[in-house]
Amino acid sequence: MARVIVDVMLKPEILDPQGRAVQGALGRLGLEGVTSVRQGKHFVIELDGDLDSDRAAALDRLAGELLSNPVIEDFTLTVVDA
Amino acid sequence: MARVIVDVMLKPEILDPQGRAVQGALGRLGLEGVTSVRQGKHFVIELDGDLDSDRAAALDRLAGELLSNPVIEDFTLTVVDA
Amino acid sequence: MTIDTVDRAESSPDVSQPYADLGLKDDEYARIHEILGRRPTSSELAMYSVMWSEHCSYKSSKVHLRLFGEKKPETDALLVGIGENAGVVDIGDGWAVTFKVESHNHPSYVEPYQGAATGIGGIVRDILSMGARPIAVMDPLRFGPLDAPDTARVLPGVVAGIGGYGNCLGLPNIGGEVIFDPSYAGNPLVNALCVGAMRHEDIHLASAKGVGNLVVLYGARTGGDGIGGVSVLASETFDAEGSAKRPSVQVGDPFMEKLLIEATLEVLHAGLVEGIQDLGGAGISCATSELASNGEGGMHVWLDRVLLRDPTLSPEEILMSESQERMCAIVRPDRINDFLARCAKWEVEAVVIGEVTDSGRLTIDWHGERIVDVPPRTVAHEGPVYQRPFARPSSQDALQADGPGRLARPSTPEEIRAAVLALVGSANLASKSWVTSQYDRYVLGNTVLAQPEDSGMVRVDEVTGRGVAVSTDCNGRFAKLDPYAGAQLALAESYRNVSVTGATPLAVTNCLNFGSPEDPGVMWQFAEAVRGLADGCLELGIPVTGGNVSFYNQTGDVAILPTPVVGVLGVIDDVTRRTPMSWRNAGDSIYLLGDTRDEFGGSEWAHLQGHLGGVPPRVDLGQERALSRVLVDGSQSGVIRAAHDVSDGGVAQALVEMALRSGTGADVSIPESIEPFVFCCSESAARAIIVIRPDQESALLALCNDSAVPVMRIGTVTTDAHLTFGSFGFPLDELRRVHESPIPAALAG
Amino acid sequence: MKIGVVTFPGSLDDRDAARAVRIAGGEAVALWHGDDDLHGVDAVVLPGGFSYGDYLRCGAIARFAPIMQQVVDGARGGMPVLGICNGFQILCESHLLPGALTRNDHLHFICRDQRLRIENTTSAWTTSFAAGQEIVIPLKNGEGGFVADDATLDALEGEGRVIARYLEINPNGSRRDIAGICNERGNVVGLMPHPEHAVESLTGPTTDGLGFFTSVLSMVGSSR
Ligand SMILES: Nc1ncnc2c1ncn2[C@@H]1O[C@H](COP(=O)(O)OP(=O)(O)O)[C@@H](O)[C@H]1O
Ligand SMILES: [Mg+2]
Repeated sequence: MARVIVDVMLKPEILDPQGRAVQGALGRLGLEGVTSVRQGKHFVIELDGDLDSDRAAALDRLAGELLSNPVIEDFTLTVVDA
Repeated sequence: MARVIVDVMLKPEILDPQGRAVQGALGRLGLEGVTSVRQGKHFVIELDGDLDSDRAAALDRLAGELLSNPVIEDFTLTVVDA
Repeated sequence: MTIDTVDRAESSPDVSQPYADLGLKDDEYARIHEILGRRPTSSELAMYSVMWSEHCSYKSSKVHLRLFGEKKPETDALLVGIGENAGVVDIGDGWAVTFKVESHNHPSYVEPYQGAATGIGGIVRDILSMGARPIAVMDPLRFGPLDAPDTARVLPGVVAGIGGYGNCLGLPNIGGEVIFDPSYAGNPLVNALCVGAMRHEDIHLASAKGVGNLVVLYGARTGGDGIGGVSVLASETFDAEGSAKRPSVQVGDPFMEKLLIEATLEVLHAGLVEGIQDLGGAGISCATSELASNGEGGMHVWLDRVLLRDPTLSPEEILMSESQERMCAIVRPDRINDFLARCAKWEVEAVVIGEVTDSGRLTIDWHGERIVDVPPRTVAHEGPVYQRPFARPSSQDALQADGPGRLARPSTPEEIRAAVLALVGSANLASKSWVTSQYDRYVLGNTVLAQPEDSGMVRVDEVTGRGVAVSTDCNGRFAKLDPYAGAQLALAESYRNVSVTGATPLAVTNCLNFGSPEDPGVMWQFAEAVRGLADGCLELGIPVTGGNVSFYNQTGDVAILPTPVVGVLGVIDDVTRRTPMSWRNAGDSIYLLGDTRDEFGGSEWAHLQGHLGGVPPRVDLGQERALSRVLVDGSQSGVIRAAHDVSDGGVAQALVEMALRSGTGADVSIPESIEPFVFCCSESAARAIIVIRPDQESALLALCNDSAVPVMRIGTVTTDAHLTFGSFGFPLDELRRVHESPIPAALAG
Repeated sequence: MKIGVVTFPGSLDDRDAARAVRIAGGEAVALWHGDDDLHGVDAVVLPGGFSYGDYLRCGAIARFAPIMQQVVDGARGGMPVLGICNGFQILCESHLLPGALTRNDHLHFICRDQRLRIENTTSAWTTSFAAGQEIVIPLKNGEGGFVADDATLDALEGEGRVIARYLEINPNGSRRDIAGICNERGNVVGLMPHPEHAVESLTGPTTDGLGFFTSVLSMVGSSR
């Protein structure tokens, strides 16, 4: 079994209203000195069998096409267990 | 400067329709053998100065009270740079 | 970072500037030199390039749009005409409404969710900037074929974006259109309309009056959004360069917009605002130059005071940024603290960035250095104007000659039944509830009619029941066959849709979606459509109050169907008198008003046969006016109990929609004088189906007689769940299944 | 008889809720999220909308608004509180009600006229209804799927604290078709559909929503 984590974040130059709302709330709730909060998506994907290079390549492609929108988002992909 | 990452996921027993939709789409787009997809939130929080133990404790508390809802969600908190 | 100042521009006349990359032509750049008497600074170049883009300057369309003013009908209703952010009409009792439709086509193709969402955001701010509270939105949409792969990507994203933004603002979505045609496959149309209401005394204009008054920028912080978007995204096709620059996609923040609405209405009603302008395309460049140009003529701005989301932005970028959810207000110095406090209450950031002067110049400083010194009119209002060549395409004759007469026509009852069923289940005529159920139509508690009714209707005054109705329409196929008539048919349909609900049509807005203005054939379509619309409005006696032009809607060299979307707004004294689209009482009589002719050019039936040719249905605006009179008088006198417009798909489609809306059927008999297929499916204009109590027949005939509207009894409402046309019929279950399944089925998964 | 309607930044149905209170015969009092005073109201409505944009999680940020401490204290003291849609989410986030509301199972926002069955006619907000009465009121939400663990669900059912259930279709994947619940005492009610949009036949599908407001008015009235 393989487990892959994909984190998708808005590109740094794109407005992140969600992160801003969280930043404001953290401040109001007494956490000081928060300079930035960005909120993204966290996918945990489990696959049966081993993650061979074909499937790894497919995952990488789909992380950029399906899980994220390259016009506004970046992603990072981490293989936890191959 | 300190950077903290909080990942929030629905508890395993809670249905995750978004994850299920992604799982279906991955299959249709040619990735085989995906046995599970769960979708959660990924927060990247930046703080100025060092993360002293007071602020670390406050963050931990807020991750459980604000960033996640303990009725349905679990969180993990990772300090990337203290 | 070296700053290009006015001093530097004077001392270095020969620096070469990237004006061409910014979309300026050689002669336009030369004109800037002439205006300034020197080369522009890079900030000035940024301002001119963005303000002189097609999108902001209307340089290709201006010469034609003038017709709307020249042919404006006599009316007392128009309080503010074309040229402001949106026109304002008097609806009586001291109430005024403002409405306008705009396009967000290209951004919605690149990023459907955010493109559509920010389209709603932009039009809502336009309405807000007139001093009105936004009270409803609508969304005329056009996509490629329902089964095209890109439609599955674009449509759900667009709908989610419109819903996501509009629902979060708390504005009911009361109507729109969803139309499919191959010509939109590579270039969907996402138009957004907003209606706002205000008391007469609350009308505000975008002008910077009063020397010494302060210029306040408030709302979201300025970021790198959509820089170059105006000139690159809107005036060239989207695959051209662009991506090398800052991201041209903007992300909307509807929560900020909601706060901006509440804060703005609060400062307006407290009397704290002298002039106000929204920030849309061209951002600060547009707002400052337009405010100055419309007011005292001078303004000074300290650009470094602008609150930034991204501290690395250069002054040129700040001037061009299209960050959403921002507004600009002119405030007297003695009122500024009150203004800022009310913004703070709503957690909206606000900062004074400038002041009104009598210098006749717009001057902008960056950390003490002068980077802009221009006459504001030359930026905002005296941009280039082109008389683009236009010519009727040589293919037009062949197109019109190839009429639908050559198509095999259904003639037996079985064939006609099948044809009707095919129409009922076609993408364009199928139920759009997959889309509309994602929109909140209830919020604000004033929605009297919404989809699938013929027009959206909202109550404006809770005490008197005064309200407005709005519809948007356009059949691009009619416009392709004859753009002059097509524009008039769009107007006529929208006018009729307002009339059937019992409201009196009052004013018109439009969104003119066309291909490239550099193509003489497209320019001809545009000129003809504008002429048709202007003539039509004059004949119907309702003025154009504003609108929007979207050019360059094409894939490669192939333009979209010419699509002049027309929105008509009507007023109704008492919304409890509205006419619903369908029957409720068994035994009521059903009538067809208007003449039915053999007219299938551009029809939905021909479209289903894969045919587009011939000429569109005949336009008779005198007849439309007469029909409207019958519908409105019949509603007010209580004679008419239900009324539904006959258009796409013809009489059969209209009756199916009525039966499905009510849940009970009708017995309809096809008159002997008409070929059955023509009766069922022809798309002749100036027609409506109405329902009355049987004992009201003589009253109805008198009404029709007075207005010379042809009238014919065609059927009776029944209690059972069948719709019959004499020799054939349908169980409502079957109709419902066929009508409701196509869109969900195509978009499932 | 004063019923407070709280406006948070991003509340949308606050004016509608106030209108419903007036039509039902009560006096509506506007309450501001930043106040820490309930201005002497007898009951509170937390209206629908997107408080703080609902960007983090519906109701998550509104829960911490200053007025919520007053609402929580009042509720614990028996004051009637009705949370509609976003208000329901806020009540769950505030732990005045159990469970949570999650993304609709079909992943779309949905606006429809929804048939419900009233399952509890003893809560502060449902006494005007007949047991088992079926009503139709608008529903509109993106995150309306009620979830709780089985023990909690069993307890809710066992104690008669499910106040309304979806009929015909389950529009959002709620466990056991739950549309609304109340606390043990019955004074705090959370409801996903919108009764305030069904108080005038002109603008609503029915006037069935009025019953929620007349219930509390009769209760508050009779306790005087
Ligand atoms: N097709 C049109 N018909 C009538 N008026 C139009 C049309 N297109 C644009 N206008 C008017 O021209 C003016 C400028 O339009 P625009 O630049 O889109 O305004 P804004 O920048 O406020 O959105 C507005 O008053 C608008 O109503
Ligand atoms: Mg404007």
